[in-house]
Amino acid sequence: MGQAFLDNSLWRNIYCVLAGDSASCASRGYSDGFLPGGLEWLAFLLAALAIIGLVVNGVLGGVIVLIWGERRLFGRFQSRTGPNRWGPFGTLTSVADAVKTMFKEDIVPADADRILFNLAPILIAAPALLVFSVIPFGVGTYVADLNVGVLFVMAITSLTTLSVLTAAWSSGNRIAILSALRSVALLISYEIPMALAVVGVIMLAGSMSLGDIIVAQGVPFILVQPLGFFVFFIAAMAEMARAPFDLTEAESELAAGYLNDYASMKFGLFFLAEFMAEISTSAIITTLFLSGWRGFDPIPSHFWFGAKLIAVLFVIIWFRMTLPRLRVDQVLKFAWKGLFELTMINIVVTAILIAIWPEPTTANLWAMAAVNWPVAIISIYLVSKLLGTAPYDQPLPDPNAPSYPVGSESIPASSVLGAETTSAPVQARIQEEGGQ
Amino acid sequence: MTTVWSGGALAEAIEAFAPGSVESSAGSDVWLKPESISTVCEGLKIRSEFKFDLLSSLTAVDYIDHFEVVYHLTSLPMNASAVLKSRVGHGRTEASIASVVPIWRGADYQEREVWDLMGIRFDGHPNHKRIMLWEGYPGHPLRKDYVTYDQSIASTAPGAADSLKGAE
Amino acid sequence: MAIKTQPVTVNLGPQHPSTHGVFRMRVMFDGEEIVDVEPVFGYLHRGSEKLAEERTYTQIVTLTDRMDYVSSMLNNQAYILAVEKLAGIEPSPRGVWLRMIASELQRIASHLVATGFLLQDLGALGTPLIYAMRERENILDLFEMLCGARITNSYLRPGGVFMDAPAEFWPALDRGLGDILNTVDELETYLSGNEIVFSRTKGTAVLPKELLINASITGPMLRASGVDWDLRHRAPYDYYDRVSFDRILHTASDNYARYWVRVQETRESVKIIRQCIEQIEPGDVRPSFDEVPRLIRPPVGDAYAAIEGSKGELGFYLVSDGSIAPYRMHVRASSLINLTLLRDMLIGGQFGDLFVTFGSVDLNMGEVDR
Amino acid sequence: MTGPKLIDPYGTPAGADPRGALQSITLDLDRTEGESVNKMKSTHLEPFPDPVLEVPDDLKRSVIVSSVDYLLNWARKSSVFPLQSGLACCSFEMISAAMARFDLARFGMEAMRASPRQADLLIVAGTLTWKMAVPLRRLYDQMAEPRWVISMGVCATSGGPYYQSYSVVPGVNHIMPVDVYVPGCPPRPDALLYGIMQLHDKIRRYSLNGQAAGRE
Repeated sequence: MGQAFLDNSLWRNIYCVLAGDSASCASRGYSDGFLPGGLEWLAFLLAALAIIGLVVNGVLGGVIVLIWGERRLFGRFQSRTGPNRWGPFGTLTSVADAVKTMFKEDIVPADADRILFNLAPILIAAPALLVFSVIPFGVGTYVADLNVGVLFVMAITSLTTLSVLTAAWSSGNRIAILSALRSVALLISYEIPMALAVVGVIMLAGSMSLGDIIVAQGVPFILVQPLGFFVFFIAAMAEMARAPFDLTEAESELAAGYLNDYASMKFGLFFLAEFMAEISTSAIITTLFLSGWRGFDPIPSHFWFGAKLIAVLFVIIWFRMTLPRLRVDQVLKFAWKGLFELTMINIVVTAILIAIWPEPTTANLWAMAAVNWPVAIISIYLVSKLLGTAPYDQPLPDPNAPSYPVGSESIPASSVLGAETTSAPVQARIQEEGGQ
Repeated sequence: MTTVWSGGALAEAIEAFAPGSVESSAGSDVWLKPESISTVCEGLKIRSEFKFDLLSSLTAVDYIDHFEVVYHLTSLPMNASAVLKSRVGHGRTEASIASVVPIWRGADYQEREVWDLMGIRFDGHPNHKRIMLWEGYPGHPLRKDYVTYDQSIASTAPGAADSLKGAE
Repeated sequence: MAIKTQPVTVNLGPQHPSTHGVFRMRVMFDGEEIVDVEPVFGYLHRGSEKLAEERTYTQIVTLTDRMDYVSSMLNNQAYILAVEKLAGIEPSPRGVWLRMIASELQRIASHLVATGFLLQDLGALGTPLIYAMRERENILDLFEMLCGARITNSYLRPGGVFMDAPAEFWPALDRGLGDILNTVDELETYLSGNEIVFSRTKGTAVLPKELLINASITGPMLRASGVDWDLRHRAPYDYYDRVSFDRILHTASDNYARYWVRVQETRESVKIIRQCIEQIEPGDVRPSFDEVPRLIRPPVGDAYAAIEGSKGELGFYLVSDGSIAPYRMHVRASSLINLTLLRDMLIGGQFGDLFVTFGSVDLNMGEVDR
Repeated sequence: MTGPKLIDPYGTPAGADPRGALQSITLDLDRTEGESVNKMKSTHLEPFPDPVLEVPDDLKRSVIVSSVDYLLNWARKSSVFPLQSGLACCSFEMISAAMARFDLARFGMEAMRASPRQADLLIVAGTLTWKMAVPLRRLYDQMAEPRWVISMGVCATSGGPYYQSYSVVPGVNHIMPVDVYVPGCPPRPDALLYGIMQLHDKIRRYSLNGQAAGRE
């Protein structure tokens, strides 16, 4: 039992320490396990639970650190300090948030659909966690290596919108529903360019498994597939509903959007899910385009993965801090008229290149990069020209020759009031004021 | 520099196109008869010798025995300004004057404000309701006979509100 | 098959992140399109005009501070000009120069706030707002040197200002003007050419200039449509006829034009302040109490004085009955009147543009409701 | 499954051209609002008593309760999310306090929530009018417990310069109990920060044995 998972070092370490299955573990240098023989099934179960616990808690801890880091970074971007009072460098601020949120009063509005209202936070947190099950965090460190990993990620991330819609509908709040409708519109539009952007990667790697994709990246695919990366990054930002696509939570328009009626830990779960989505999206971008855990040797692979993940997170936060929000119609126009065309160009060019080099070696990948970059730059330039806003065609008016005739005429001199009598006597005197 | 129309000259010019509409004039002010305010304002806006295209300010003053509605007009093409006044409401409850919103849309909120705080009705206003205070507020606070704070609390107490409704 | 939809009405405000205070709107949507808007005012109506009837002319200065609380100095100036016109007070020159400096600084602060909040409404998560407010803090420091208060200044008095600027004010002002220009350059570099800012604001909420004039809208909104109407130039009050500055005009009359006019006007204000510093001379900052007593009793009459406020024509109408308190005070609030065309601007537009348009009007609830 | 009821109180007839229809059908709503304002004005004549903390006797404190107290109170004071709501002049000093120079974020308070459900602290920043008192009370009721209220500026505390005005509430404590009063017109951002420190101090002294934290 368990041989199938032995490539997974995360699983192997726990399972073999527990069971010491002689058949599969001893050959890899493990001594006898804690459990007596015959209880391999228990070891299998315990190992599985341990892995789940490890990943879930690791992700939750990562969210706490990310929230703190994001707030500190916000501070730096906005020329202030950010949280620095509770704990060293303010590290405990997010912990305090979590504890406080758990002990707040839980409010269910009278108008709400109670079942759905309580279900929605679970519906959003579960898929956000599920995504992490296929992500390889290092050499052989993953929960499961699905052979359709990319499809799985696409499918799971789309579930978020369903729960947003559930949350909004069940709150009985009109503003929330507006926000949820925007969320659906965003999902439908950006799912397509997002999926098409990955097609190039899949063609190059010849597999949908995230592990195989990393192995195939002799050259990071960001260099081979610049157009794919560009589209995927933007589409992923839109899927996460992060600025400049934060239409669902547009604070200056919809207050808190679909979260309007959520309090306490239910709100906390949405908050967690949002940041988990940020981490998982960065992880996927790292895996698909930045060659995942690959790096130079003395430094372990997990470190490479973490460093690339943090770099992507930084860029996402940077975007969020810098850019204003797009309007709904512009967002949709951008998806259908801009990104969709770009992915098509990308797929065609990549297909031609694959036809030339069916089994790309590293040298071939460099050659593909040399072709793809000019294509990417030219096509992005053309699309930006096509979709960009035209500057004003009229010149600015000359103050000395304005279009509206201000002060062009004057009243007859005899009608002008002398300066000394600007204050006219009030006709009626007031009776009561005599005493003052 | 903005030139100010002298009241006398303006009164003469108004009389020329709308006879019998001016009550009196002094300094920079012209007092119009309330019933002729629409005709005169329309003329002042359209006629080429005035071109008062901007209504700077519209307000009202309570002189105990009557209200006075004050219009400050500005003409952008001529860079000139003028002051129109009109005495209305010799009976305090039924003070009303024609609205100038059809002529200058800028009067919209200002007329609502005057109605709300001073209690002068503007006939023909498209959305004639209170703007600053809430519906059901007893009285119009900028009137000189308005009761002060503490009494107003007492007057909105249950029971007292009914007796005030008639006065409103 | 045509899809039949029913419009949904949503209440926005009075507590909403971007209503700039306690403004409320009932908005009717059809999808994302705005079908109808009804503004509801009065959530900050404090009755200043009634309270002014019980205060002396000098005490009212404090009430004017709190009307448009991002441009207190300009409110003071408009009120003081009305009092001076009513009572026939001749201000002392140094006081006039000082209040010109103060009010132009206030105009910069107000425009910075307007720009920052407009970008906040556009969805930039606070960064441009914080950069703009950081510069505003420096201006508030200058105000603290002048009068000891940050936003409710009460600096001006009939006849001038209440105290002279301290010696360290002038070098600080000089430094501050340079900083302001840097900040404005920074804002322009990052924002004016930004594709998202441009594409969201260009061509939205366009108003023809005839309509603007008919609706009594003045200030940057009017100048963004190309009408050259600036009271500092057309009806110079104080010593504005002794300084020269460019009038900033734009033809588009959309949200971008309004934003652009405000940003450019800050530069002109800096230019005006520089000229004021050159021309100011030593002397009294206000007439002695023999000439202008603490309790002013203006002759019976009325006066209307208007200045070019940061949001438009800001006028005070005072009626005196000869006593120490005005018989009636009325404020021509540009914020309120600039909202007249709110429906015209919003109806037919997108929901996402609602608050951008609202922010481009640049209103202040303290002045709208008074 | 039936969804929540989304009744349109404005009663727009389906299919009718709604353009420009809004202001003609809202007078009844205005009247309803006016009634509620009048009711509030006539019923909220006396201020709420200020919530005074009774620090429990040391003998009553068990070791477990006091360490849970410590953790809970520390978490509550370290993550006070203010509601993003400003009324008048003071709101600008509140915004200034959140900006670069004074930086409320140092105390983990930059997460200004737009929705009252997620906020812990209501900073009543500015003059409260009777018309606004109804929505403000509703905001307070919508906030999840424990919740705190800071009355910022003299207008919110007592009416301030507008004390005698016909439309101003003479102190926000007529509408809701207030935890900390910050004087000033408007208070400087440093004064607001000091008020927030006082609130932190207050939150630290609650105990599970004693009065529940942040209740009315």
